[in-house]
Amino acid sequence: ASDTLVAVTGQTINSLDLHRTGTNRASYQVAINCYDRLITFGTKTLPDGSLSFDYSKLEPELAESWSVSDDGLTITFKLKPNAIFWDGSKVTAEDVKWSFDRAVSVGGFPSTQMKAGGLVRPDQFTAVDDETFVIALDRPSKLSLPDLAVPVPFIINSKVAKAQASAEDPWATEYLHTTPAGSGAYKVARWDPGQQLVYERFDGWTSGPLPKVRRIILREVPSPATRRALIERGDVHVSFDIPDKDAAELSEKVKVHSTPIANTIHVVGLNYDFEPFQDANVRKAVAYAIPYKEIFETAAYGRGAPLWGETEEIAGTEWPRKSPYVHDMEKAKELLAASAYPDGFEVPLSISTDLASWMEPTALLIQESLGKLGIKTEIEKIPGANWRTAVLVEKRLPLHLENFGGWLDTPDYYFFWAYLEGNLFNSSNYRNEEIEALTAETLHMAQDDPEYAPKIRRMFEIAMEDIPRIPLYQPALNVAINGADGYEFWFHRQLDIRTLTGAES
Amino acid sequence: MLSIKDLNIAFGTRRGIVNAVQGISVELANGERLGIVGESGSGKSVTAYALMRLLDKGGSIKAGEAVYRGIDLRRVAERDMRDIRGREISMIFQNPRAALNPIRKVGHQIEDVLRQHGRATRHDARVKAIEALEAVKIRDPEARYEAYPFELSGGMCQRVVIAIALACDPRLLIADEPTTGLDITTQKAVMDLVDGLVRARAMSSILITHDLGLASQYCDRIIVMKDGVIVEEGKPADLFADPQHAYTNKLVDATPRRGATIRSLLPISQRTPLEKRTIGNSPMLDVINLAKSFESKSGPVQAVKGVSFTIRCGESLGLVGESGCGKSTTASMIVRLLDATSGGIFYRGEDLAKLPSAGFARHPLRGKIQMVFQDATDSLNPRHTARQTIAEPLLRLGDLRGGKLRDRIDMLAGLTGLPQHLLDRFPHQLSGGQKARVGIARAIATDPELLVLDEPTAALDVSIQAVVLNLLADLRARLGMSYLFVSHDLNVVRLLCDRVVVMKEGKIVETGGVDAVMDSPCDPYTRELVSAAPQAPNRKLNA
Amino acid sequence: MARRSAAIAGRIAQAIPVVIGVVVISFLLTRALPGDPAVQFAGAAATPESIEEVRRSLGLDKPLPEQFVIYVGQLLEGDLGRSVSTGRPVATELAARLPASLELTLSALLLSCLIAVPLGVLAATRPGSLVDQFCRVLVTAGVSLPTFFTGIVLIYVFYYLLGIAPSPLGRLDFIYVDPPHVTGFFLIDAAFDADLETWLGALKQLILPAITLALFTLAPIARMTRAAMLAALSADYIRTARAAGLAPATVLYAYAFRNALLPVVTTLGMVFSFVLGANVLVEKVFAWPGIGSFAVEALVVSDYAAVQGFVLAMALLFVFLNLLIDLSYSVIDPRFGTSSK
Amino acid sequence: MSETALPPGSASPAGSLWKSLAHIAYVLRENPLTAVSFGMFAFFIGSALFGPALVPYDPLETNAAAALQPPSFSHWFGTDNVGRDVFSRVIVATRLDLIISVSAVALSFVVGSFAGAIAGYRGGWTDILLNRLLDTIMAFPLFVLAMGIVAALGNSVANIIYATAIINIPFYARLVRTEVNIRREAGFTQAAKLAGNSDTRVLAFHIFPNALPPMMVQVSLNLGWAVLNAAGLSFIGLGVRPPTPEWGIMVAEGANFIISGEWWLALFPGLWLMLAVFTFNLMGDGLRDIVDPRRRT
Ligand SMILES: Nc1ncnc2c1ncn2[C@@H]1O[C@H](COP(=O)(O)OP(=O)(O)OP(=O)(O)O)[C@@H](O)[C@H]1O
Ligand SMILES: Nc1ncnc2c1ncn2[C@@H]1O[C@H](COP(=O)(O)OP(=O)(O)OP(=O)(O)O)[C@@H](O)[C@H]1O
Ligand SMILES: [Mg+2]
Ligand SMILES: [Mg+2]
Repeated sequence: ASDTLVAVTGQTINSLDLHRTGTNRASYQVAINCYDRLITFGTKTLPDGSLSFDYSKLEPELAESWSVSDDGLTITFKLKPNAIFWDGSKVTAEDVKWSFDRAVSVGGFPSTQMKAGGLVRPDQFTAVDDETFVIALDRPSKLSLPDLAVPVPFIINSKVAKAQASAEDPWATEYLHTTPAGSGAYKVARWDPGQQLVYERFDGWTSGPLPKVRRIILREVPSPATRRALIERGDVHVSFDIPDKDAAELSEKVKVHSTPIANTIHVVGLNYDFEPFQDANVRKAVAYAIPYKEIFETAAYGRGAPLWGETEEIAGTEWPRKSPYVHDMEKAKELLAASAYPDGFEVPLSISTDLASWMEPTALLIQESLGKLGIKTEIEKIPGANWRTAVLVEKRLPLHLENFGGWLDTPDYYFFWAYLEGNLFNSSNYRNEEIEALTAETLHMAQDDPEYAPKIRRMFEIAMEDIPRIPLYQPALNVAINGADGYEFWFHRQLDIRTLTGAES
Repeated sequence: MLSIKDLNIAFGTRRGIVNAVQGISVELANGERLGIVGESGSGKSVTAYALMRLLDKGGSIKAGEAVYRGIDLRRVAERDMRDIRGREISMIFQNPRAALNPIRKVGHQIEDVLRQHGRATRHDARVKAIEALEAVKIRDPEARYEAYPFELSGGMCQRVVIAIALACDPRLLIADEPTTGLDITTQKAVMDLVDGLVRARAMSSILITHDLGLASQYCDRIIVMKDGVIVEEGKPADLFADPQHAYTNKLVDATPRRGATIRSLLPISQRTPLEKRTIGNSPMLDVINLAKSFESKSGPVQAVKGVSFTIRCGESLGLVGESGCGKSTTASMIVRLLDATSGGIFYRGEDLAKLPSAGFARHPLRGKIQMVFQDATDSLNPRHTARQTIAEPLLRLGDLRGGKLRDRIDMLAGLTGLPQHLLDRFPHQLSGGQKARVGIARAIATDPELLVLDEPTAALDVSIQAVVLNLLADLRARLGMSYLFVSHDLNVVRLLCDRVVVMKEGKIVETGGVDAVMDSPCDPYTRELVSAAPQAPNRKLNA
Repeated sequence: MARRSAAIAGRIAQAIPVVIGVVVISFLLTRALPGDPAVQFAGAAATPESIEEVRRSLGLDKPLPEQFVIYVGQLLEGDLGRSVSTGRPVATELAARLPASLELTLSALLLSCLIAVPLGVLAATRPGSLVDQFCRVLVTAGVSLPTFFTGIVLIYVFYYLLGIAPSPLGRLDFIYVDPPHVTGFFLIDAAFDADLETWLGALKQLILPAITLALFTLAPIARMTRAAMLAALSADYIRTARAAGLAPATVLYAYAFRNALLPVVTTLGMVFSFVLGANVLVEKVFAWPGIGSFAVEALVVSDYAAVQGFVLAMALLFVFLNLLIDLSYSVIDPRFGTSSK
Repeated sequence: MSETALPPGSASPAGSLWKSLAHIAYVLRENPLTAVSFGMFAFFIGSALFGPALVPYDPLETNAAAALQPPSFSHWFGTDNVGRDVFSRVIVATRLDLIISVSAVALSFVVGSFAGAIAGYRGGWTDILLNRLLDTIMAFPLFVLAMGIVAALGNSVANIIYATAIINIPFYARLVRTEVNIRREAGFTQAAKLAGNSDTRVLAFHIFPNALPPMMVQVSLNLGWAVLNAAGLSFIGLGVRPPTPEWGIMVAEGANFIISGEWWLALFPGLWLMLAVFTFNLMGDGLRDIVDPRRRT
């Protein structure tokens, strides 16, 4: 029946509340499908005909309209007057304020993400009247509005939530963890943790065109082999986030969407704490020793976008972009010979067990190639739980694979997280005064500012010259569809079920 | 009734065909009580199993015939054979406790048989089973019906086995060593019961035993088997009076009985005069008020309740009593394998009871007090050859090495009559008598002064027992050892010992010279023991 | 009877130190796990401050002994704590998942017994024969393969290629509604509900994973049955029974088999603990929402409370199982609780 | 062990060696399956010793151009996802897998026997303590315990061996405990004490060797389990480190390729794994017969 779709995923949804401490990435889709934000990004059609979000366009969701003051410090939202929560009550600015207060107060990831848009304290938010909501910024930033379109600042039915809050739990995390209270397109009909999530359409949804599918069952199937069998046999309609290999092979049998993930790069990290990597020649030698094409073929099965071998001058500000490096062992040998370590050295090459599907073949190929240079590596598989601590928090892995994707699709945002000293994704302990300064200048600068592009290009140059992170390729998010349609790619890498439709037309 | 002609039974084994029974012929009349006697391995049991068609895998009747009341037992269909078993021919076995299903009520086990043969229905099975229990004179059969084998004593278990065998009124009862493993007093009671029932029901019976005395007491006719053939056949009195075959002769001689001497157990050709030995006056071992209690789940068990006796140099003391009276416990304490709860063990004036048994292995006296165990098989390490076994005390307690050690082992083997070529065999490759010799050789390896013998011949055939007893007597004389000889067989004690101590329930009830105690026992318990021992008919005067 | 109850009470008393041991070991083991749960649960893009905050809220900033005291205190109040990753009380989580695992495990064991025990008996009645050798090869082959491999091959053949098996999507296909919760065992609940369709649906889902696990357990059960039967068949009481003319079937079942059952029951206990371990892998392959996959997830993200709760639940289950075995022992064996046993 | 108790020059060494060989030959002839398993064992030992020298390809050498090729004449077992030759990897893995299983079993054998023997011999508190400890270990679902240990210590070969050994210890300890316990009061034990052996000697040289035959069956079963255990750990990502070839990890990784049709990735290592476990299991009975002197004649 086309009013029910079945989707499978390998991940487990561990909470229905994104703001809760410990909520995993896979659970963010509940915030997307069950809650609304004030605004959202637009949709564009990619060259291959599939749909993708459009970072350059902001569209209303709960907000009917918004305006930014001339100094850029005040944003005023007008809410849709007819927007209602699932319980029928009206969505008011008070709800928005409560939800935003919550996002900046609960700490952890939600607060960090809010901070990226300059949203830090509850006193920045004012509910002027039922339908007017005002945000006061400390300084103007091009990131503020887009940051309201990411999954985090979702609007909760504050009346319901407050009724469940208590002194120890002022933000009702206990309650919202299992019982969403939103205004989104889908309600949660049933949640069996570790098994399935059943979405049911909310027919009173006003924030967008009413979805076509009434019920969507999301099943959790850990084994990728089983997932593949299921989608191939047509017993499920959507298989979300399938391995690159399956994507490559299944595309003949079912519809497969492979979208390069915005602002995301798979890189080889060279840690400056490890002495040999302080030598620029060593870093470059490594960059030339990497068999990019083979990695792209074996680890990604050609899905995604290559990020090596740029020959032209840096012109635009598109990011991710190709590096100037190619697989050239002669050059690599020359560079290493010129370095302080002409005979090579030994270094562990660390990967995560959780991400083994791409990291392991990549690591194997790198290991072999570096071996020819005289750099002996031992592959160290770090358990998933330990991975973040080791690579990002302690930043203690000399040679490792890493991938960071920024939700806000601007290069400065990426650089902020990945190239600034001390910031989380700078797993290389890289520090460059100029990049520090440039990032600070560009982060909040409007993209059409004439100073913007040259500064960004300078950042690119330095990053490619210093090469603390060697770009490999831009990974793709693969989704197989069998007997459904309407899939749209989102930067947050979650399944947005609102656009799905039944059998292919 | 039963006629066996030229029966041949063979087993296919790893080492080829074993001809267990080679052409025996037996006739059994109605109501006759036949005894089959012979040493271990002579084919007695195999014959019985063949009649019941219960031979182990690999065993089969190769030739000859066995006809029971016109039925050819060799050819009758398995289904019909099942009707014959239990209803026509029944069998009882040694080790009664193991012969009963441990997790089934004894009453039900009897019912199984009754119902199998259509002697009872579901409704009256219980009544009939209780009747069967009554028939074997079990006290309180109603209650025993509900009992499990582990709740019954060995004697009672054997009565239940008999009840099962006789439940369906078979015409022929085969009893394969029914009293082995039972107490001497229980043995008599069981045999009397079987005999009474067989006579009362006018059944035929076959009693298989290696005890000629027992057979002669309960059988009309005796067959003597050796190596799978019948060597002699006759009435008990005749057989004893005038054995024809050399083997029978040997068997008759070897049966301990009143008036026999230790040498008279041996065939005439082997009788050499006993060496003289002297019994000193000084006490070698003084046991004073020795007591032992064990902790058990249901409180302390007083196994030995204060026994005192003395063994002089060169003297042999017998320790007799029924099973469980504390003989082995006493012996273990004396050889310092067990710590006494109280009391003293004075060995040449030194109180050994004060030395903990755990460290006694390194005490200089360790080699002086040695022991020969009840069960020769159990007392030999299955992974050690005879040579290793005998070498063990020499290596641990002495300092012989190399060629000297070899010589010493050879000497000990010679002393105990163990052929050289057997020294490199493992226990399972030795016969019972050979194992007993290894055990004795090990015990005397360190020139002990006191040898404790815990029923060293209990598991042996009479003829081998005769040899071992003589060996022990010779060794005693030659090496000047003192013995503490533990046994429940008064006839044996009498042959080897100078004095005897009778124990009952952990206490000594009577002490005295062997002859005095046995001929005129004072204590009623001693009297009972003496009368329970089977008495073989007197032998024709023989040189 | 009194003796039996005393013996069983004794066994329960013996279990107490085991449970204490398990509590201590599981606490230490979780703390030895390399991952830092604070980092894990602070989520992506966490700052050092937010990590510290998470650490405080999880109570992980306190010294180990204090954490242990708090943990034990909660345990004594019957509080297993809260799983950080699922956000639900561990007890709720276990209650939801344990029946799934147990249903699978027990079905597999039942299936395995139904095959292995007769095989073992058959082999024992004809030792050394072709049948015997065949059984040996068969059961050994079963135990020679990793369960996840067998599972995937079964899915490949019966679901993917042949399409006979239902989609390996957990306990019940989504076209059915879960039966009303009574025991948590779908087969039983559906039966209570007299809902044949759901019952069949649940059964269909169960078949492949149960076979996978059963294949793995054939060997120990069949081997033990064979050995025990051989021992029983050579016992003296069998000779007595045969000499009394009892029918071969009676001898085999009422006499030999019942006695052989004792060691088999003991083996079952061991096998059970084994299967619970193997469950972890099978549940992953068949998307079975059981306790094993929960434990793996918890272990991977260093979810202390969940791991501890899981281990404790398993230990209690084990203790309970042993009691059950003792009970069945006491039913089969009248000697239970006496010194002779 | 019992060798030390052997008096010098008992039987000529050549003679006893010949006898042992004859005995082994007999045991093998008696049971063809056992003979087959010994033959296969010899094959595995051969692969472990000479495999790395004989295989046609470097088991670590990748070749992206030749990835995921089905079995062919040049690649008998096909190639894997980075183009390594599966045949070479399977053969080379033999050594590591044998090392893992043999050392894990040896470790649990030694520790388990030691603890079990002492507890069985001393009885009393030692025994109670050990039993509770074993119960505690057994109360963990064993595989999960192994997972926990490897997760906590890190997934090196050594740690996989330790984890496997720890979960197997209870089996040995229990077995030895019972075997020792029933022989504690046996006649030959007492006789050994009378012959001047200290308790330690009695236990080590007289009682313990007699527990060997049933232990052999356990050993062979565990050798198989050890490999399976490593495979299971690999399946959840806790196996040995890449690129080391190991059957378990190859099956575990290959398992995900079955549905997509690259069956050879899992099948061949799986087959080898199965053959090895099979060999170990079947060998058990033969080993028991060989170490059991009662089977000698
Ligand atoms: N299953 C068997 N396989 C091979 N040989 C056997 C088997 N059973 C008995 N024998 C052989 O048959 C012969 C006779 O054995 P049987 O049991 O009849 O002796 P027995 O006279 O009853 O001795 P015992 O007094 O020790 O009971 C022995 O040599 C024995 O080795
Ligand atoms: N270790 C023990 N623990 C508890 N009770 C024991 C122990 N050893 C012996 N007993 C008990 O002590 C008593 C005497 O046993 P002992 O072995 O000395 O008898 P015995 O006279 O040698 O009998 P048998 O003729 O059967 O060998 C028996 O009731 C026995 O049950
Ligand atoms: Mg016999
Ligand atoms: Mg005794």
